[in-house]
Amino acid sequence: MKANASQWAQLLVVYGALMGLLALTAGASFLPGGWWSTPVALAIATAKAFLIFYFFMRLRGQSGLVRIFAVAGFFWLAILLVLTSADYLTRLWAV
Amino acid sequence: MPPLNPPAPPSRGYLSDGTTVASWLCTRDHKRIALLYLFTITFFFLIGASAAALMRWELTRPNGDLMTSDTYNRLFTLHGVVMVWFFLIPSIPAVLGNFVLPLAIGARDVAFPRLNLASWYIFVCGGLIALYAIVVGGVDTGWTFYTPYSSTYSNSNVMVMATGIFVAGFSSIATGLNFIVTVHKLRAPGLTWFRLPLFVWAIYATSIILVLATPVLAITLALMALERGFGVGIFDPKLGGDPLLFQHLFWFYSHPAVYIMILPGMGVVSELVSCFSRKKIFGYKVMAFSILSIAGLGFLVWGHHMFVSSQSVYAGVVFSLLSFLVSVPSAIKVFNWIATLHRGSITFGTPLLYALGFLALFTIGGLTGIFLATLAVDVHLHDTYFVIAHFHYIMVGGGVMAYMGGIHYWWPKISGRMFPEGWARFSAVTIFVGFNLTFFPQFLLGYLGMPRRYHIYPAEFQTLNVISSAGAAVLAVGYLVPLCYLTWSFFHGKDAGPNPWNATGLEWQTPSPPPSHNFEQTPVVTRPPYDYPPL
Amino acid sequence: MTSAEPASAPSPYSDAAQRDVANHLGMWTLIATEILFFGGLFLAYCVYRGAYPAAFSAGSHRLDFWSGTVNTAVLLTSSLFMALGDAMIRVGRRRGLQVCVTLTAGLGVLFLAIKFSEYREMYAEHLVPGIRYGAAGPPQMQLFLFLYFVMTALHAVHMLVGIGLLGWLLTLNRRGRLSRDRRAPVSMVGLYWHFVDCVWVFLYPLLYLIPR
Amino acid sequence: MSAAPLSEIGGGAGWLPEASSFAPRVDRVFDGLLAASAGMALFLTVLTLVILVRYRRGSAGSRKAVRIATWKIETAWIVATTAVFLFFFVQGTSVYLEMRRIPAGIEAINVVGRQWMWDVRYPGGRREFNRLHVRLNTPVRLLLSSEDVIHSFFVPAFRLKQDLVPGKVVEAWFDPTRAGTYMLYCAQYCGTAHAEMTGTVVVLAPDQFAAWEGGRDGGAESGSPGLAGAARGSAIFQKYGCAQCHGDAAGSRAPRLAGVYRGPVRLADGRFVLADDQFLHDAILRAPKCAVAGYAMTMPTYDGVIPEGDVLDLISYIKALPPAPASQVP
Ligand code: HEA
Ligand code: HEA
Ligand code: HEC
Ligand code: CUA
Ligand SMILES: [Cu+2]
Repeated sequence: MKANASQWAQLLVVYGALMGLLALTAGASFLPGGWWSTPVALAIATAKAFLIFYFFMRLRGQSGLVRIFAVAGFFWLAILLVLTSADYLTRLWAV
Repeated sequence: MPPLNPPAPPSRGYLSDGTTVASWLCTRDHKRIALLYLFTITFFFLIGASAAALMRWELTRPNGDLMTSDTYNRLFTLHGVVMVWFFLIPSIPAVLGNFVLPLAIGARDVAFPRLNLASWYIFVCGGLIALYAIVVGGVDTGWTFYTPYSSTYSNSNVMVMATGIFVAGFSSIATGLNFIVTVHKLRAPGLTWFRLPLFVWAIYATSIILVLATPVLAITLALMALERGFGVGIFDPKLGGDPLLFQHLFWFYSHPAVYIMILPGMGVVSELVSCFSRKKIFGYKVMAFSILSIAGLGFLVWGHHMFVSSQSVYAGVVFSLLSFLVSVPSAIKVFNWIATLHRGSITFGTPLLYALGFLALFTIGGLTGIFLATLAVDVHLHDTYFVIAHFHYIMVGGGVMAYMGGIHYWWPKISGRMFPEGWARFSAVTIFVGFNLTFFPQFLLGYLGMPRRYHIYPAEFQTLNVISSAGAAVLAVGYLVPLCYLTWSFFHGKDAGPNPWNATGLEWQTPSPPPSHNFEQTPVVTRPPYDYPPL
Repeated sequence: MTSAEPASAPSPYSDAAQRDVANHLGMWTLIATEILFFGGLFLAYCVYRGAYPAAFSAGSHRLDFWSGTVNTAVLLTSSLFMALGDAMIRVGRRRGLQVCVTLTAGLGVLFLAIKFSEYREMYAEHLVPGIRYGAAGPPQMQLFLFLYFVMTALHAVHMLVGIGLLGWLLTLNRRGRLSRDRRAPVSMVGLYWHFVDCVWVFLYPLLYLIPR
Repeated sequence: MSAAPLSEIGGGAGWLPEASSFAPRVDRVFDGLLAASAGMALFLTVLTLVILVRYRRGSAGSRKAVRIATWKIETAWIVATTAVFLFFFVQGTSVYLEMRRIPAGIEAINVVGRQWMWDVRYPGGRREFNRLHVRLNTPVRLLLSSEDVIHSFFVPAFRLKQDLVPGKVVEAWFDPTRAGTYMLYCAQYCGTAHAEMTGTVVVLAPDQFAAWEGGRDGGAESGSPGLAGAARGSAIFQKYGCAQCHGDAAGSRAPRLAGVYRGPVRLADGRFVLADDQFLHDAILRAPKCAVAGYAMTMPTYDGVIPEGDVLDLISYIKALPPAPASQVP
């Protein structure tokens, strides 16, 4: 029973962190924007996603194999984004 | 491994476990689902082949006077769509993969038997939608669906066809997911990763591509269809959209998809070459890793379809380099197959004839892929018949040859009967001859500048086109003969016995046809793969 | 796929632990597929936002910031209850599971209601490309709004599927089919629900928080 | 349009001529690839046949295992293959970069692709359809754009291909090194008449080019309407690409012209007008004024493109067409 209480407490702490991050990113959007706004917003989103994957989706208790499967989708998405950017970012370069 | 000589089968195994229609349509047995797929894709092959026959008939005349342009355009679209998505992509994975994979790893079934059956129903749904699109007037965009033609200008049933492919895509995803989990979790005790037959490795790598690439095709077709439906969308140049983005998304799926079409064939050929030279495959680990690296690197080269599309010059250079690199593992595989034959004890059964045909034709197709990956040369050859010849050499000469070889190799296991060897050798040779007659002239046509998707062409291209069409007639004979004798042998062939080829591999330790649950006791593996006795 | 098979049907598995890992691998594979399914849209977003930053900023400021923010909070809370429900059934508390899953589904419905009111508002303001559009602004703003609708609608479809799955869990639980030892459906639906939540976590800053 | 005579393709040469400055360079890369591939394929074929014969079952060949370690063999051919591939990558890329390095300071010719014709606009304001005249040994810069879907400008004799993408202007260039008439194809599938979206590139020696620049296609003299005019009109109808849209094979993109003359025509704004000579004249030169109901406004304005004499011949031709069986009102 005690183990469970600590588990629920842990979930609540993670939830608090998630809501805190949400408040942070929503609040930051009222500041005057700059080049850093979007990277910061995406960093916060990544942190939130990590918390959800690691605690809510219980990756922390899973085998390495399952963790690899969890990362694979993001890795392949990165391939799609990076190689397509290789086209769009260099279109105007001189030959 | 010496065969265990199981007791004579009381009946025809899984085939006699219920003979009602419902027992087939509600089955969860991977072997029966494999047969359901076999019938379905054979039907689609005949449709795609009929379109090819009509196209080759039209191309005997330079004036394009046997059919209208719209008819011809609908024919090559139908041919490409059906052959790729409704025949070749499901061919080896969904038929031979479904049948052999659980047997080869000593499992009772795939990991999710219901999902397996559902995948066939999804496939049939997608197929029926595609057939509906064909029946109500066809589609004239080419299998590549390039925007803005497909999204704005075409007057054909693009939405319906896109829906059919979209639906069939989820069947691919379900199959891939099932095989990945099956290989990870259901291997027999002792069957470590490096004891797996290369066919299993190939199906596993293919499944990874299926799961990670197909969703991108689905969303791309959905975006194209939305643009068509609402008249506004992200590929529309009027709003600042870029048609090249569609091409990036399409080829991010469709280049990996060409490896979906060849990797299973490479797996089959590895089994055939090893079995008929009675020798362990040469460089087994290198073969396994080359399969994985083709699957991985295959995701990095899609831009080689866009060299003249006005994508960035630098992106072109990067994609060209990566295309050369992805070819290295393919070359290694060719060398290893030949090295496996070296100092073997070779018998020329029909499956080996198909495997040798694969070796020759895949090599030619692959080498011409190298021509196309070379930037300066592709500028000239892009969208000519050279490309058509390149991919038919690989997909028909490689993929379909391997599929036919695999069907013949496992036919005794599937049906419990032998096919007539004489007829089978005749048709294997006929296919090889007819194939080269059909597609070799197309390399010349392409170099001379005959563009793809042209049914009206300058008169001096006629001779080569007529030769090509004559070859297609020979090819038709080569494909129709096996259809006849395999059907005949299913009912009347000689009893095969559990292991007619004396092959290693767990699937040959079951009776032919195997019982519904495959194995009485779960086998325990203690030996490396292809463990043939020393010569 | 995940429900308990009748005892007579042949199972490919040798024991429950093996089946459990297989279920997890299958679900994570599905999630990888889903990431790339949404991935095509994220790619389009990146390309066009890079090309037309001003139009995207203008489009973003036509969205209702508070709806997006409240919806994020709603989904994060629903995920909390889903995780709590999973923790409940792990100690066999079926009533607790029922309460948590009901709350999760309720918050999901609330999310969709807020989303729908946003759509209706935008329809009234002629901000729906292809259906009702008449906004002043650069033509590329339509690219942003089109992507907004496709991304959020695809997400909403996933929410609908998720709510359906939650309803299925409630039914299973009411029939006594879930327990400490038979909780695979809860884990599987939970993974799916959290994943859909994660997608929104990225959609929120990309769509609502583009700086001027 | 179909079945062009031999001279249209190769400028008289049977095989594909090398008619631009980079054609020989591309061909040398191709030849290298061909030599390596054919050599490799031949070697592997012979090797395999020898193995098949020597090691068939029951033959006398030794079956002892090879003495060299497998990993050494594998490493050797991985390295060798990679090296050969990288060699060809470098060759192909260096030639390609040269092909894409567009010389500065040349006046550009605009080439507009449209379903299914090539609309060529020279710097001086002159305009041609499906035909491009260039001067020998003078680099030519093209600005390619499309009005509808993706097309591709493909001249095999120049080893030149470049897609035309709607919404952007793409540059290409070539330096013609051999006089003659060469086929121009549309290489990117663009719909119904994609296979007929062909044309020619005419490379003229400097003196001939000057004569071409001076004249207007030899300037067809304006003749009297009548049968001779109708015969000339038929050729003009082909030359300006009218048949691409109004021909019998063109589908329903544009109205059939047979039987139009002296019939009622319903305009897009709902009015009916009588198709007299004046109407046909305006329809050809200023299509937007005569928008016919039921068709997209895709017909180009030929004002300043077709000389008046040719217009009269076209009208004679349209009048002389045999009436179509079905009603012309869409
Ligand atoms: C199963 C299908 C399949 C496979 C496996 C491949 C394999 C390859 N393909 Fe192909 N390809 C297609 C199907 C396939 N392709 C299709 C369908 C299209 C056209 C799509 C369309 O537009 O409709 C296409 C188009 C295509 C293009 C675009 C052409 C264009 O439109 O302009 C290119 C360009 O790089 C290319 C390259 C390659 C390469 C480098 C490989 C490599 O993987 C090949 C590797 C193999 C070898 C290299 C052979 C073995 C090697 C040896 C024996 C060693 C020899 C040694 C030396 C020479 C040293 N392919
Ligand atoms: C994936 C597999 C695949 C397969 C197996 C084939 C098989 C064949 N293909 Fe195809 N092909 C493609 C994939 C495939 N093709 C693709 C993707 C395209 C590009 C489409 C596009 O541009 O969008 C293409 C395009 C294509 C073209 C170019 C069209 C053009 O650009 O204008 C040609 C032309 O010759 C052709 C010919 C053939 C032939 C002769 C066969 C032969 O191998 C077929 C053998 C069979 C026969 C010759 C007829 C036998 C007949 C029967 C078995 C049944 C008869 C039954 C009845 C009449 C009831 N194909
Ligand atoms: C790109 C396609 C295209 C080309 C090329 C083209 N037309 Fe047309 N033409 C049309 C369309 C579409 C219409 C109907 C709508 C309109 O009036 O513009 C039309 C209408 C006409 C009409 C009026 C027909 C009627 O029914 O009243 C005439 C006459 C005509 N064209 C003659 C010509 C001639 C002569 C040429 C060549 C010099 C030519 N067209 C080239 C597309 C084309
Ligand atoms: Cu224009 Cu094809
Ligand atoms: Cu490719």
